[in-house]
Amino acid sequence: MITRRDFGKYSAGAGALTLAAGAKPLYAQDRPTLTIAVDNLWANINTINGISTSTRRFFPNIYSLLVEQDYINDPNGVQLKPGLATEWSRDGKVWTIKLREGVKFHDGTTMTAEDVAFTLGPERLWGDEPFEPRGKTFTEGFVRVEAVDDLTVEIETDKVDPYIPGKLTGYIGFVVPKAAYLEMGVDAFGQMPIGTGPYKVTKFDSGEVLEIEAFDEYWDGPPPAAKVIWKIVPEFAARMAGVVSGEFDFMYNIPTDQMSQLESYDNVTVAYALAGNYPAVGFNCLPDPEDNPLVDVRLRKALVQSVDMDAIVTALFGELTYHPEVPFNWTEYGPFYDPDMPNPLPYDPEAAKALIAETDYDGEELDWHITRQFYPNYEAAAEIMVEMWREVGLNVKANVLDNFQLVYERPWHMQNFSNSTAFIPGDPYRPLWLDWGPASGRAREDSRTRTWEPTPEYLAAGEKFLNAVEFEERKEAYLELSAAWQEVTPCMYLWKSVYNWAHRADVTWVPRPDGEMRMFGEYLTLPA
Amino acid sequence: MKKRLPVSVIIAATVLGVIIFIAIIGNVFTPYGVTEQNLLARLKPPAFLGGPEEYPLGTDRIGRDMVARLVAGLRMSLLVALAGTAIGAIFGTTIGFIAAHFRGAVEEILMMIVDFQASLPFILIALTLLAFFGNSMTLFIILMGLFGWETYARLARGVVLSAAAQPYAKAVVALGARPIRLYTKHILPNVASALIVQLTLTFPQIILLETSLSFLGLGIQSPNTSLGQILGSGRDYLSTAWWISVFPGMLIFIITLSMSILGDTLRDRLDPMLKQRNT
Amino acid sequence: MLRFWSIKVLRTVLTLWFVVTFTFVVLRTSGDPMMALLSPDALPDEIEQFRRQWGLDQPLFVQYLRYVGQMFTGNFGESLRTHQPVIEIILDRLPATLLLGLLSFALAAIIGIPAGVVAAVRRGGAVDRLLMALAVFGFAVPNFFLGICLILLFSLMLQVLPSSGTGTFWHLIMPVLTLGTATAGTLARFTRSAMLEQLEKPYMRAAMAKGVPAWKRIYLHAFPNAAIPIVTVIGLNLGQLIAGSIVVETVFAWPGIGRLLVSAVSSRDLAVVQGLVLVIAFTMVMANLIVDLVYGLLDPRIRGGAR
Amino acid sequence: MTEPLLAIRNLSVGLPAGSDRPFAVEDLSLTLEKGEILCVVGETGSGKSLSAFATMGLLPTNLPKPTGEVVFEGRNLLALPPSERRKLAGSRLAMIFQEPAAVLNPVYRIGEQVGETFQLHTGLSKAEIREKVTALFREVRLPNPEEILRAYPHQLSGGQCQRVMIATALALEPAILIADEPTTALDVTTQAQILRLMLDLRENRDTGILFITHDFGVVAEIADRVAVMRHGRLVEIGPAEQVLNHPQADYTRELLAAVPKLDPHASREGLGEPVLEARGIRKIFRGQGFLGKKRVVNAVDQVDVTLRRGETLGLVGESGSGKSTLAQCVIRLIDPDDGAITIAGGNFGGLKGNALREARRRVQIVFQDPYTALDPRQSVGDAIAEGPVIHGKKKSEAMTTARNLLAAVGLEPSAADRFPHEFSGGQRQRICIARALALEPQLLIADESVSALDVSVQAQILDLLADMQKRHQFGMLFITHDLRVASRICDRIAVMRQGKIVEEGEPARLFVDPQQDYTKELLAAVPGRDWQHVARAENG
Repeated sequence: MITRRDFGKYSAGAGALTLAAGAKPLYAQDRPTLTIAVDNLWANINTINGISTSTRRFFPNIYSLLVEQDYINDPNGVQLKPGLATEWSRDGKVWTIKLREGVKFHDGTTMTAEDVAFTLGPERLWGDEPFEPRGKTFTEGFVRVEAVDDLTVEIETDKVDPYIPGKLTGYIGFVVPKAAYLEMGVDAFGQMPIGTGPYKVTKFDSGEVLEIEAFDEYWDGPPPAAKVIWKIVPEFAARMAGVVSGEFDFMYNIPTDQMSQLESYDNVTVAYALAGNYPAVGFNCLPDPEDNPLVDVRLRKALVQSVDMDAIVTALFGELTYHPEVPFNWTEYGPFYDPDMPNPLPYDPEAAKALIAETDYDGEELDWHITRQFYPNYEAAAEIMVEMWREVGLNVKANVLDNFQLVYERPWHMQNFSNSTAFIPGDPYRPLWLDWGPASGRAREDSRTRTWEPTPEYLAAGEKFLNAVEFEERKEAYLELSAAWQEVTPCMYLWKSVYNWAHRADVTWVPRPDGEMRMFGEYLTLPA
Repeated sequence: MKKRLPVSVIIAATVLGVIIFIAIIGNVFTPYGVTEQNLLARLKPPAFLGGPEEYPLGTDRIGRDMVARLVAGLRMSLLVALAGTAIGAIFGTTIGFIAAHFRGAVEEILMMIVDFQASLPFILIALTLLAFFGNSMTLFIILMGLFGWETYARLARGVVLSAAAQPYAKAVVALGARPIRLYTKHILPNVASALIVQLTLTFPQIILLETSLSFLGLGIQSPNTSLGQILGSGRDYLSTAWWISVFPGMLIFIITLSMSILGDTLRDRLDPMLKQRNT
Repeated sequence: MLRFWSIKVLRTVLTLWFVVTFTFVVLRTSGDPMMALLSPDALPDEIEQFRRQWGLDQPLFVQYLRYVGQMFTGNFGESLRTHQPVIEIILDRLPATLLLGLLSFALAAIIGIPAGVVAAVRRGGAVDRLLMALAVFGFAVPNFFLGICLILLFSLMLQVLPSSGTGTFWHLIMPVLTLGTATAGTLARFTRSAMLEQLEKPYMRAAMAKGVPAWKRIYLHAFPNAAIPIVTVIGLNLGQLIAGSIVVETVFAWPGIGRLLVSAVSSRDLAVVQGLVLVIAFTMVMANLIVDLVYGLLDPRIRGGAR
Repeated sequence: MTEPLLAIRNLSVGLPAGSDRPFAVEDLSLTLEKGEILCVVGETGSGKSLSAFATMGLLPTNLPKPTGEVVFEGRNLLALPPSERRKLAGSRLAMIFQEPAAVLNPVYRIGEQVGETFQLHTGLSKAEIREKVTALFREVRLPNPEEILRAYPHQLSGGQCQRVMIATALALEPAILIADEPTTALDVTTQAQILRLMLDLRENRDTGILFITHDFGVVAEIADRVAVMRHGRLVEIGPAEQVLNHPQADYTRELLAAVPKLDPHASREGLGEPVLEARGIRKIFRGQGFLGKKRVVNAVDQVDVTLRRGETLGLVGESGSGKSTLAQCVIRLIDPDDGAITIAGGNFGGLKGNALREARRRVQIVFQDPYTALDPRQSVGDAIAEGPVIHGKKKSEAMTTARNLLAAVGLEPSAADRFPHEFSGGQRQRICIARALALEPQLLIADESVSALDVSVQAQILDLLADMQKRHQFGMLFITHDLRVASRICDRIAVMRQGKIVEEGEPARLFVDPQQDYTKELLAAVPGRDWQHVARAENG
């Protein structure tokens, strides 16, 4: 375990360094440029409009979060620690957030409570016509965000919400400067954003490259690299060759089968992390198309029971990851996790055949929409699963499509997606309620991604869950909610995602389950 | 004036024959289905490199028999190329005949459409349409059929114009034949050789086009497979499991080489212009 | 002559108009571009807001007129994804592709044309067979396969060339080699057949009767005549180069329009796709005009005015 | 003079395996003296051209090396290394060819091409070369030498091209000039000029000329000695007078007998009603000239033609005179811009579509080149039967007709099942005639129908046509550039020039007493016209 003291060189004594920011650090000239080979970037770098796995990798280098998950000291990241917010406290439905003093934005202005209130406020996230409309999902229940003084912000919710600090570790916790944002407009800001992170954006071309340069007035001290270049190299062979030959310092997305090959090079270290994310096969439970055989829950359960997921995961990932037997019973939820929970739908082809026999299903083709090369190994797993289904008499056709638009274009019976567990650290709120609840894209009537209609049992359990403030109460509601969901089985979770990286063997770097590649602080040590 | 066929042509024709034969009945020899997987035998090298005996050419990333894959891929590639070539040739040739017959405005308009098609690299059209309309076998075959039609149209128009100027064509007109008789009974058989030579060029080009599209993820889709798809799917494994892409690559090369040898010989033998000159 | 060129230019313009209209209609009828740009769970009013912002709520015809109208002012619209002007995005990438394309073409010509000439002169011999087998190999090996093999060999194993990207002379070697190989093969084959045709012409016999040495007969007499049809295939090969660049740029992370096209297509950035299609068509048409011009310069029979 | 200038001894040129005979040239021996014109005559495939190529070292590379000796200036050329041989080529031995336009390199200016010989074999400066070339052009009587220097081959006429070639050949005053059918592709008046040039050369420069031709008229015009070849062997060689007038070999006699005589006769009696009446036929070709200038060519300009049953009207003229265009207008392969055509009493000029197709049976055509006039992929029987089938006859009946016609034109009826490439040129022309006659037309157009044939075959075809005409009584429009041929078969002859008929009349009158200068010119240009002792009035 690396302790904070080892990193004193760069990150300790933040305050002192901030005060000395006027004087250029002595080693500014010696700091290296790091090049990271990535498989893609995203169209914009707005904190909410730009939400994606690929942006999360570099966001913390540009923006800082109000509240941090401490992965250095807690591998599950449940433990929170101050970020731009130094203290937080709740009084009923109102949370009071105290902000760090003297934090500078890249444009030289100082962060104030106004900026934070704007960041979290209705104008940007949850009003009538917000700049980044997707923010609504993450700010459910917000009724008021207000700067009460220069360094204090109040958040009021419609019911008691003990999880606000946890929510601030997510995308909404990245703080943007109000004035610059309004002046540039959301689109321009998304191309050349301004944050309080250790690096400032100097070049962004979404199809090509992102270049960020050291921002020495960073509130936690100057970062270790003079410049970090995130360069798109679509072919794995080129990324691999580049890392081995030393052209690139980092790369990510290694086909699992190739990890051992990369590891065999002395100058390369392979790192991986089990991500807070589960790829899944979504089942369309609605009569749309009208003759959708999957409206029958027995068929959905048969789909689950006829797949030997453990064998697939072992074949494709080896020991890297595993298949979670019971939905939502996931290790990252600490006290909610029960290792002995029985699996109601174990691999059992005979049982699956019996279930199918009970239904009207007569070999109709089930169309499975899959996004091309989005989730590592998904297509390979799909090819295997299609065969396993064929063996029990289920006729599934895997349809690999270019992007999510095509995936969501109906008709289809099954589709791919993944659920992230990260929102409230250590709490199953996001996957169980945010992603499936009545306001989610999977349930909302006007949503393109609608696949199911929450049952009364689910809704009732959900109500209970949301109102639970104490852990026991919440856990009980969680079990009810999960059971109600499993009654319907609107999807099948495949495995816990693996993020992997390769980097120069002479740097020490700590990967995070959220995929963030922090090129600063306790996460990165460059050779002297 | 019958010359003996050069050895190279005999070899090329034999190789092609064997390849077609394998594509048609090859699956009889493989104990495994195309999609049959053995998760315990993933990425096994070919038997002659020490892999398991039951997989003579090894297995792919999800433990499917390479022999079975290659046979199926070969069949699909040949079918797609055949369908594409046939559609393109028939369509293009018809357009060329129409342009050559009517001349004037009809010819101008048709040739402008030909110019339009020729002004866009075909892969650009294919890429865009497949991405925007979604990939289906029907669209794919139609697209492959659209590939190269403009070459046939130009070629057909040219050869028809020159054939129609030949005295034998004039003689047939003078006999009182309808244009349709002239074109189908006299000109078509005489320009066919030029078109056949073009066929031998288009055929491998379509296989290669499909391969490029497979690389971009827009080729033949699973559970179907093609040489290009196998080749593309193996590219991440080139340094560890080269056999996945090298075998289909070799097949593509052999097909292309054989076709071009045959095409060259056909050109020398059949080109009516050359033939007239030599007599 | 004037008439000849004005007809050519008119045809060019009509072809381009056809390209514009065709791509516009096809792309706009293929689905709603907004769906791809917004996240799958975007709210309906969010979608509506985007549509209005981009004028996609207007009738197709109005959109078309506006698009064509803007085009005349050099405005090809804005990228739906990044909101930059399309023309800027494309012009930013074009030089990289042109550099790659021209160098590849030069390489292809330097290798392919002499190889074709030698093969023609040694017709039927072992040299001819070998060269032609190599030529077929050149275009039968898929670009991406060759590219990846080169990366594995030169970047991973030998570590003498940069694996991807751009910047130095060394970065150019592998992409140019990959892209040039196929064209070299095509050119070699075509040059061979063009040369064979010329070698049998009566004037070659006359040159021999004059006592012209063999190499002079080939390079001074046959080749200039064979060059005329070779120039015409150059125009067609340009398309092959652009097509190849789509793949090669992806393999080598080359920041050109080929890669831009792939990303714009997969993200359904309509405006960029339209702009690119038009720019590529324009390049092709212009190249063919230039080829016609060169053709005229090379062939006195055309230069004389009688077409 | 002990040594001849050139001595060919026992020359044999093999053919590749699988050819119809082992040798193209077999055991050929002949000599050429200084200042002598030796004509080598022979029909297609006699090996005359290959002998010349062997002498020049120009044999195609796919042929085996020739054996025997070709001794020139004491050295055996066949044994010389290629570099030595190349030094002689173009300087001591020069050659001119049959297709002058194709022999010039299309991408270089004339001056560059002629100058190349000097560059290769001398150390002259550019200016000196230019000087020399201009002088040469004057010698071969090219107009405006300066302009021609800068011109490209396509801008010159065939005759001019041949003069350029001759100038090139003469550049370094070679001892020997080999001329391979140099006038065959040229008009008769141009031919006469080139032949004149050859004679001058022999006079002025003492050049030894090996002149290859198939035309006895040409031989009679210029030869000092004549060598007759057949199937690669020398049949007869001797002084011109002897070979032409007292041939020793049977083959030579046969050949000479086949040469048509310039023998004007009166038109035949008993001709039937008019079968063709064409009035005011006009055809204009519009071309696109330089910088948008329009080029208008009056190909056929207000021509009237009438023809009666059983009559043959000869249409003579040089290339470009419009005679073929006129014929194609008459048969409606080209639509005339103006004019009325009546065939066998029925309107033909104004018909369209089905009516035209139906009426086509009344008029048929036989083309010049029998190799391209038949569909190579159609059996001979089908080709002949096609016309009747189109016009509604049953296939089996049409095939019977075809077999009968084949017999009538002198071929085996079984030939019906074979394909054109299995026949010789003369046989193919017979098939073409049979095809044309299958529809029993009232009018037959023979468009240079015998021009591409060897002289012996030519005679047979002419006889066949005459014979058929006697049997079927069709009117025949006979187009030719060869006055000898025309005189043999025609009842009337019309002379065309620049789209107009300049003079028309019975041969007896036209040849004896031509009214127009152009007709006189044409007649004067016929090579060797005196040789056959034609009785005709001197016309000053």
